[in-house]
Amino acid sequence: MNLFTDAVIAALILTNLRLIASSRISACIYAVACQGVLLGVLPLLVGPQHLTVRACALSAATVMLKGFFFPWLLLRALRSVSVRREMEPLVGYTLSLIIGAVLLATAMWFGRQLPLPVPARSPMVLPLAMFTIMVGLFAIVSRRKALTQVLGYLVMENGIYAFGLAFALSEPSLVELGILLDAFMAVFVMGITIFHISREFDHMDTDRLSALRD
Amino acid sequence: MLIVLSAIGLLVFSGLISFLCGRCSRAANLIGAGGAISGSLAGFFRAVQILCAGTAEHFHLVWDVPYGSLSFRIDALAALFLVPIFLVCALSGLYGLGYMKPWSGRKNLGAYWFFFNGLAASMAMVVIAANGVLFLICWEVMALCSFFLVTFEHEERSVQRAGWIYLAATHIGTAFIIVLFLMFGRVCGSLDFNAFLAARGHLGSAADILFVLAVIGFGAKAGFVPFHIWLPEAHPAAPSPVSAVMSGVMIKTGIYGIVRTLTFLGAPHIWWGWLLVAIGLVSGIPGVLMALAQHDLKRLLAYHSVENIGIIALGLGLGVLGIALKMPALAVLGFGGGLLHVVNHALFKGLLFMGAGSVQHGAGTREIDLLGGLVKRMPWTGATFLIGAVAICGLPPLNGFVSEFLIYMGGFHALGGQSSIAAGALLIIGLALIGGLAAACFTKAFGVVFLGEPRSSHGANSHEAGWSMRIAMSLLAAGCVGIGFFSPWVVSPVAHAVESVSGLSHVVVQGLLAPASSALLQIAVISALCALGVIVLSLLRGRMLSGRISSTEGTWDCGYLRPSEKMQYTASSFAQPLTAMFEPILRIKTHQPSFLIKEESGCDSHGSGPFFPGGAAFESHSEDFFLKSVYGPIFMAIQRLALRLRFLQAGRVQFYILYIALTLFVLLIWCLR
Amino acid sequence: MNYGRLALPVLALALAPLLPGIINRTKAVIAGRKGQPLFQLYFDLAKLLRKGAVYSHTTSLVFRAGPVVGLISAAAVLLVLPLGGAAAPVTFSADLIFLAYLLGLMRFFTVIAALDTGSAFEAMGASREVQFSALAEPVLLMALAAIALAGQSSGSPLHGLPFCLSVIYSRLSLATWMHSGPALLMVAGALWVVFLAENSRIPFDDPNTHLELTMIHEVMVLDHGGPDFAMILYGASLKMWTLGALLAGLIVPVRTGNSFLDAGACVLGLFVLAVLTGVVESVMARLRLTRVPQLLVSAGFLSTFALALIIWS
Amino acid sequence: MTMIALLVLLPIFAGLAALVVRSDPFRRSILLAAALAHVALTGYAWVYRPAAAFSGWLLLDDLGLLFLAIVSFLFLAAAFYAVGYFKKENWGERQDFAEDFLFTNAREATFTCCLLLFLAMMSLVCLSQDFGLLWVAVEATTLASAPLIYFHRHRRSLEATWKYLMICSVGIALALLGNFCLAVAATLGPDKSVPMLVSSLVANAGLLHPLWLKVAFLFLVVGYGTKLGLAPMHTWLPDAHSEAPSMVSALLSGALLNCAFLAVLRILQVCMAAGQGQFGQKILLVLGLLSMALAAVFIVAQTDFKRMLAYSSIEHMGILSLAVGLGGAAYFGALFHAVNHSLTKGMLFLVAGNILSAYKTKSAPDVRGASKLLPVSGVLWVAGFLAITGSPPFGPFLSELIILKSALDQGRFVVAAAFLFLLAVIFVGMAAIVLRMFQGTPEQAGNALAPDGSVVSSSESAFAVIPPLVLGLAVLVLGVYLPPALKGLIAHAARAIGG
Repeated sequence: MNLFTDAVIAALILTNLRLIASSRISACIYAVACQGVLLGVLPLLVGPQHLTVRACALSAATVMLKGFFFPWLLLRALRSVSVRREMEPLVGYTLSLIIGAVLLATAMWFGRQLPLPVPARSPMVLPLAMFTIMVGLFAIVSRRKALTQVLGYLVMENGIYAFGLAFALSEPSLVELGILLDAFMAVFVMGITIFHISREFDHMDTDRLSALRD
Repeated sequence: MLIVLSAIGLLVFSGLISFLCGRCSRAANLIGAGGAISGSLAGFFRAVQILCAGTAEHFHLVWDVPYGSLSFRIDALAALFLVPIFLVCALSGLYGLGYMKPWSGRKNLGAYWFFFNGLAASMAMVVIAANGVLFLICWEVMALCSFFLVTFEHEERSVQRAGWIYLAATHIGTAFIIVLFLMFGRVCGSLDFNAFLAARGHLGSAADILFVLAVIGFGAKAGFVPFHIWLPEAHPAAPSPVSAVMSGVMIKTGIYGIVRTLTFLGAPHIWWGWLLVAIGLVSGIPGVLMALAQHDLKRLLAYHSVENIGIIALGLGLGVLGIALKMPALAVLGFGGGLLHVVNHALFKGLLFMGAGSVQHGAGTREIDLLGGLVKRMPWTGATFLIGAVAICGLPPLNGFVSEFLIYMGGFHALGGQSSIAAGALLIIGLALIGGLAAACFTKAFGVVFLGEPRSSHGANSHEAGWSMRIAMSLLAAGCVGIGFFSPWVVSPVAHAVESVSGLSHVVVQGLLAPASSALLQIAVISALCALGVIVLSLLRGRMLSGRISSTEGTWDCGYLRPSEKMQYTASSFAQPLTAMFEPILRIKTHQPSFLIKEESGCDSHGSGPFFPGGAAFESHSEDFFLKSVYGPIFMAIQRLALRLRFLQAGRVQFYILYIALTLFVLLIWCLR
Repeated sequence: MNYGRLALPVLALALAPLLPGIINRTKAVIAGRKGQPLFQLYFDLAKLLRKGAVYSHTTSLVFRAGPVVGLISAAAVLLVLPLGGAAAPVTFSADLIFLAYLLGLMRFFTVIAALDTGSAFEAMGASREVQFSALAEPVLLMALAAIALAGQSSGSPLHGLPFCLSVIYSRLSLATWMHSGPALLMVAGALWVVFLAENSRIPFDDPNTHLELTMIHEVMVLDHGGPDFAMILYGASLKMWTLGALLAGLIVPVRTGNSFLDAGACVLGLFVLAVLTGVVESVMARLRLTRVPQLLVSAGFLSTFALALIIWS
Repeated sequence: MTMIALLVLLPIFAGLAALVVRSDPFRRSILLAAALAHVALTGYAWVYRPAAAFSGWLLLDDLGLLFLAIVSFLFLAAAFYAVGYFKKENWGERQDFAEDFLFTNAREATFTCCLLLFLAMMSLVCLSQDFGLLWVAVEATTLASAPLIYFHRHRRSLEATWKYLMICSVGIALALLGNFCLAVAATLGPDKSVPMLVSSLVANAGLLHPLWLKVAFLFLVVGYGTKLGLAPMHTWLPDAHSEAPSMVSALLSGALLNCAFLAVLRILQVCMAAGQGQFGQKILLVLGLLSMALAAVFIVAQTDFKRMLAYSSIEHMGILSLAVGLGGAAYFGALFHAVNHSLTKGMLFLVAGNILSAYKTKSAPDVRGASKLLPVSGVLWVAGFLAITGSPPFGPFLSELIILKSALDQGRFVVAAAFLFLLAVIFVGMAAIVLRMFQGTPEQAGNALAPDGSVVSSSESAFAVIPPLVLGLAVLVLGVYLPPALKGLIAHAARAIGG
């Protein structure tokens, strides 16, 4: 069990690194899709000892949404615009990796500073979640393309989701569904907006969207 | 109390009605002015009654506002301020009836009267309010009403600028007053003045802070240097009846605030008195100097308000010193002189601003150097302005002398005490200097505007003001003369107010004022004799000269040939010896383009040849030191800083999210450290 | 009011025009001339009163009011003016302010009457007049305050009518001089400056020149003629009497207790003062205009310093 | 049960109806009717407080009622204004006045639907007692309002919408993380935990894990603070407010920000009960002052008057946060100020809309003589400026007075001095902008001048004038009279936070 969990966690970390190290947007989308699938599986691994219908349903929904639907949506958006690569990110790829390492260390520190009120199933889940969130934020901050930023947002959501799973919180499923729905809506609306942006501006470099300023 | 409250109600109500009449200018003008006059007069007579009786009246209602209550209190001190407020407002209303007529149709006179009556009502409310929140609301309503009146002619850039400076100054001043009351509330537990009074004497070291707050906050309204910068901007910009009210009575609410605060603070410290004396000197002397350097009539008068506020502050400072040093005579004379000067200044400054308004109304300009000879075309305005000018210079037998005389007496008393000698000496030198300079300034103002020959077509085409304006000015002039000649009877009502400020008993105050009263009585008698003497001598001269007067010639002028009106001395040249002496304070800027030689035109307007000089121009103006060198740089620095920080909102969403992330990081690290 | 004391103003009204005569005679003697008669001003006044008047069409009532108000103010001052130890007819506390401000009233009307003519010359004189008097007024008040305190410090406490001129001068005695001589000397110097400046004497002004650019007082009254000019001349001599009496009362500390003797001594002192003025005018030149304020301010320092000396001695 | 559900469902159904209705007048009357009905329901709920619904997830407590009343009232004004706006709006293709491109508007039906959904979601925020549901509702307000900002389909509004979405989504994601942390803090044992309801968390506050609670508070404050417009998370606010149609700006500023503030208050309630109030208040105090300072920086010499109003909203959110940070009597002041700010800012944005439509520019230096061209709106504009900067006799003066008083009473002189200084800077800066717009003579060539050279004031429709006028009068009344019912409600709500 532990082996599996650790393997999944390591894979998740790798997908994060892949996200910030790759210039091809499609590769990034696939990395996020991969991450979504792994996250969907994670609750079944670290969750309660016995499988319940609810856990399975949630897991399936997550895999469907995060692993397939969102990537599909984004790929479609990617196809509609002529951009394939994140050419000149605000932070270069090598530097991004170094920062990623720093973020990982910070996430570890946070994990150590925050003692868990209940014995955790895996000590790595909390740092993983933190790291994923930070990577997501970093992607949003350091990339130019709107699509990459949406990816960053998705990764951030993933991190939060992972955090939620880490403790198998006794959240009523209604809320979980609500959260999923919201994430879905957010991505959906963002996708629509990206569509409008690419149509209106002939690009989707969000750093060039700076007409509104002081 | 109810009479005063209903008078205020009448003011507000008539203002509203006038506002609703709005575009129907005639009705708005009549209703507004009628309300202003009748409401103010009703209040005036009641206030005089209360002042003479020396009683106090209370009124209390619950009010659903946090910390607020509808508490009112009229004591002698409040009544002393109510008297000039209502009087000047009534007469300015009367004056405005004629003055505002030319605007009917072009501007919304309903709005004018709404704010004018609102200003009158709020000033009265400020003086009688006995609750901090109520006071603050009335105070700010007063400021806003006067702001809208100042910007009545807001089409002009200069008026806009003046309005902004005024609004900013008064608002920042109010901030200090808010803190003042809240600090009182912190100590006393309630914002009712009764609670403040109950806590008097138990304030401890807070009293010092409270006093400084009051001096800054109320001083900004009163026009203490260095908080005076709004006065010379706002008064010229406002319509003249408004300037009369603002300069005559509104700035006095600042004085009221300081005096009222003093009554809450209990036994004063010596340095408070010193501070007030110092403020009086730095307001009085630079005020009159700056006035001397002006050639805009209303700006000149505005700086004189600064000067007179300085004189009042000198009086109050002596009074505070007197209490602190246990010299009751000093206290009584200082407070008495200061408070009486409040009334006197209201009368003559109101009169002078109305005179300036008539000049502007009749001649179309306030620029002193363009005027001249108006006394022949505007005899009423000229005569009343002369009375105002003599009064403001503090010359006997008019009212300005009476209050200055009391303050001088206080100054001499201060010379008698060991620790107040310096104050006395400073005060006497200061007052004497102020008096001399004021005389210089008003001989200039009156002489250049009203005497001689017109210096431009403005002066030549002027006409006398309408009946309502003349009546208003005449009544104020009569007030100036009346207080001057009947001064002994004026002192005893003022004594009631002095009692409530100084905390001394009626008998003591009357006893201490007795020498002053008897002196004033003798002065009044001599003055009456002098007046008689002037009349007799004039008649006598008339007899002697009968049939031997030649008045067809021009001015002899030492035989100078063909003098023209352009060769007359101007206001600037008249004041030049004095302004040159005080150049470092006044910072006079001159613009003197070289003589223009019109070669290409061949022939200039006078028909002379091409080698003669054409037109020449010379212009000078005095910059306000504090506006240019203190406040201006501060405001510019804040603006520069703001512009430099604009990069924070540069439009890139990446940075925006970085801000969020960094905030989160910093907070997390701070929390988990 | 003590009617017997009315003799003082009457004396002043009668003798004041003599002072310019004495000054002129002194100057003549020093210059080796015979000079005018002592009573020349009386003759002038009489002649002027019989003349008609020319009023420029520029002028208004103000121009006519100027001399009248000036003369009446100068005469009213006499009511509070003591002569040495002899008390004035009217006494009240702080009447020295009244005195100074009545002189101010006189000046105010003289100045606006000058401005009423529309003449640049007269306005120039008026401008200088207000400048110098604004500086002289504090000097006068401080000097009088110093005298008052000197009298107080030599024994008699501040009671009765404080800062009443008659009281101040009656308390001033030889003893006071003994006690605070140097300070009083400085005060006398300051008052002397005021006396010369306010009466437009050399070194501040030259009453004899008709070079307009150098004149102060004379130029202001250029356009007055006939009875008006008489009133002005008479008023000016009353003013000289007044300021002179203030100075003479200080430098002639004869206090016998008999009012007549005291007054007589003071009048003598006044005449001596006039002679001294004549001497000064004979040996000094007029100051440059720009130096005048400096001298006045120095006098102010002198009187303030004297006051400080008296207080802390 | 039905009452509470109705408060949310009514606008939803009305919105769906508006989406399908074809006739414009009918749709507009639906909008108005829904707004009126919502106000009526709120009023009814005020008097007859409904019971909890859905096992306590929805409950109208004092705090919620106060904010619901604000939302409802402001929405009515905005709806009324919107009807006039729709009537006047040119629905075809038209030219942008700042840049010269062509654009169209979004469909009116979509817009109306989103408007009503926005109301529903804001009501839900006010009603929800569960932190999860609260989060869902706040996120839903973002989604419902994004199309509202993108009403004018041009690039500037698109940019604003993108920034709004991106920044608020990130913020809200962090708030979700905060919710999880809160859940961790509420976990008592392997299978035992405190429910995420406000009431139960407050009741069992002593059992919560302190460190995790702190972390939860941090995340929630940063997250909801993004929505609230606290500096430095405020960055979306000026863009969105300046590009949205004016009634949307009014709702964003007057209602949405308050909803976010309510969310912050909820978590603070828990923190206070758990004895972590000091910690939270310190953060709020600093963020509040920072917001005020930042607003001051951008208000001084601001050239766009709608952005100026947006920065003013940031300032007032700073004041609210500062007040909550001070605590004590300032809770009352904060809640009162929230009411005042909503009314005033709503009024100001509506008036700004009138000015915008008359002058066709958002650049403040280009607007002159509003007093002549728009007599009513001009006066309201200045009145609103005076109100928002805390001048008597308007409501914000009283609330700011209360806040300042409690700062002084607590002896926090530095805070009080900074507060006053920033208020003064903002006042002076705003005065320079607003007065210049009000005064003078209109210079625009597009505006007709009468033959004699005087300015013809353009007719102002009742729809455009009455809503801000009513809001302005309400602010004025609050400045001189605090109705006991409102006072009681605010006092109870303040006590609920911990005051």
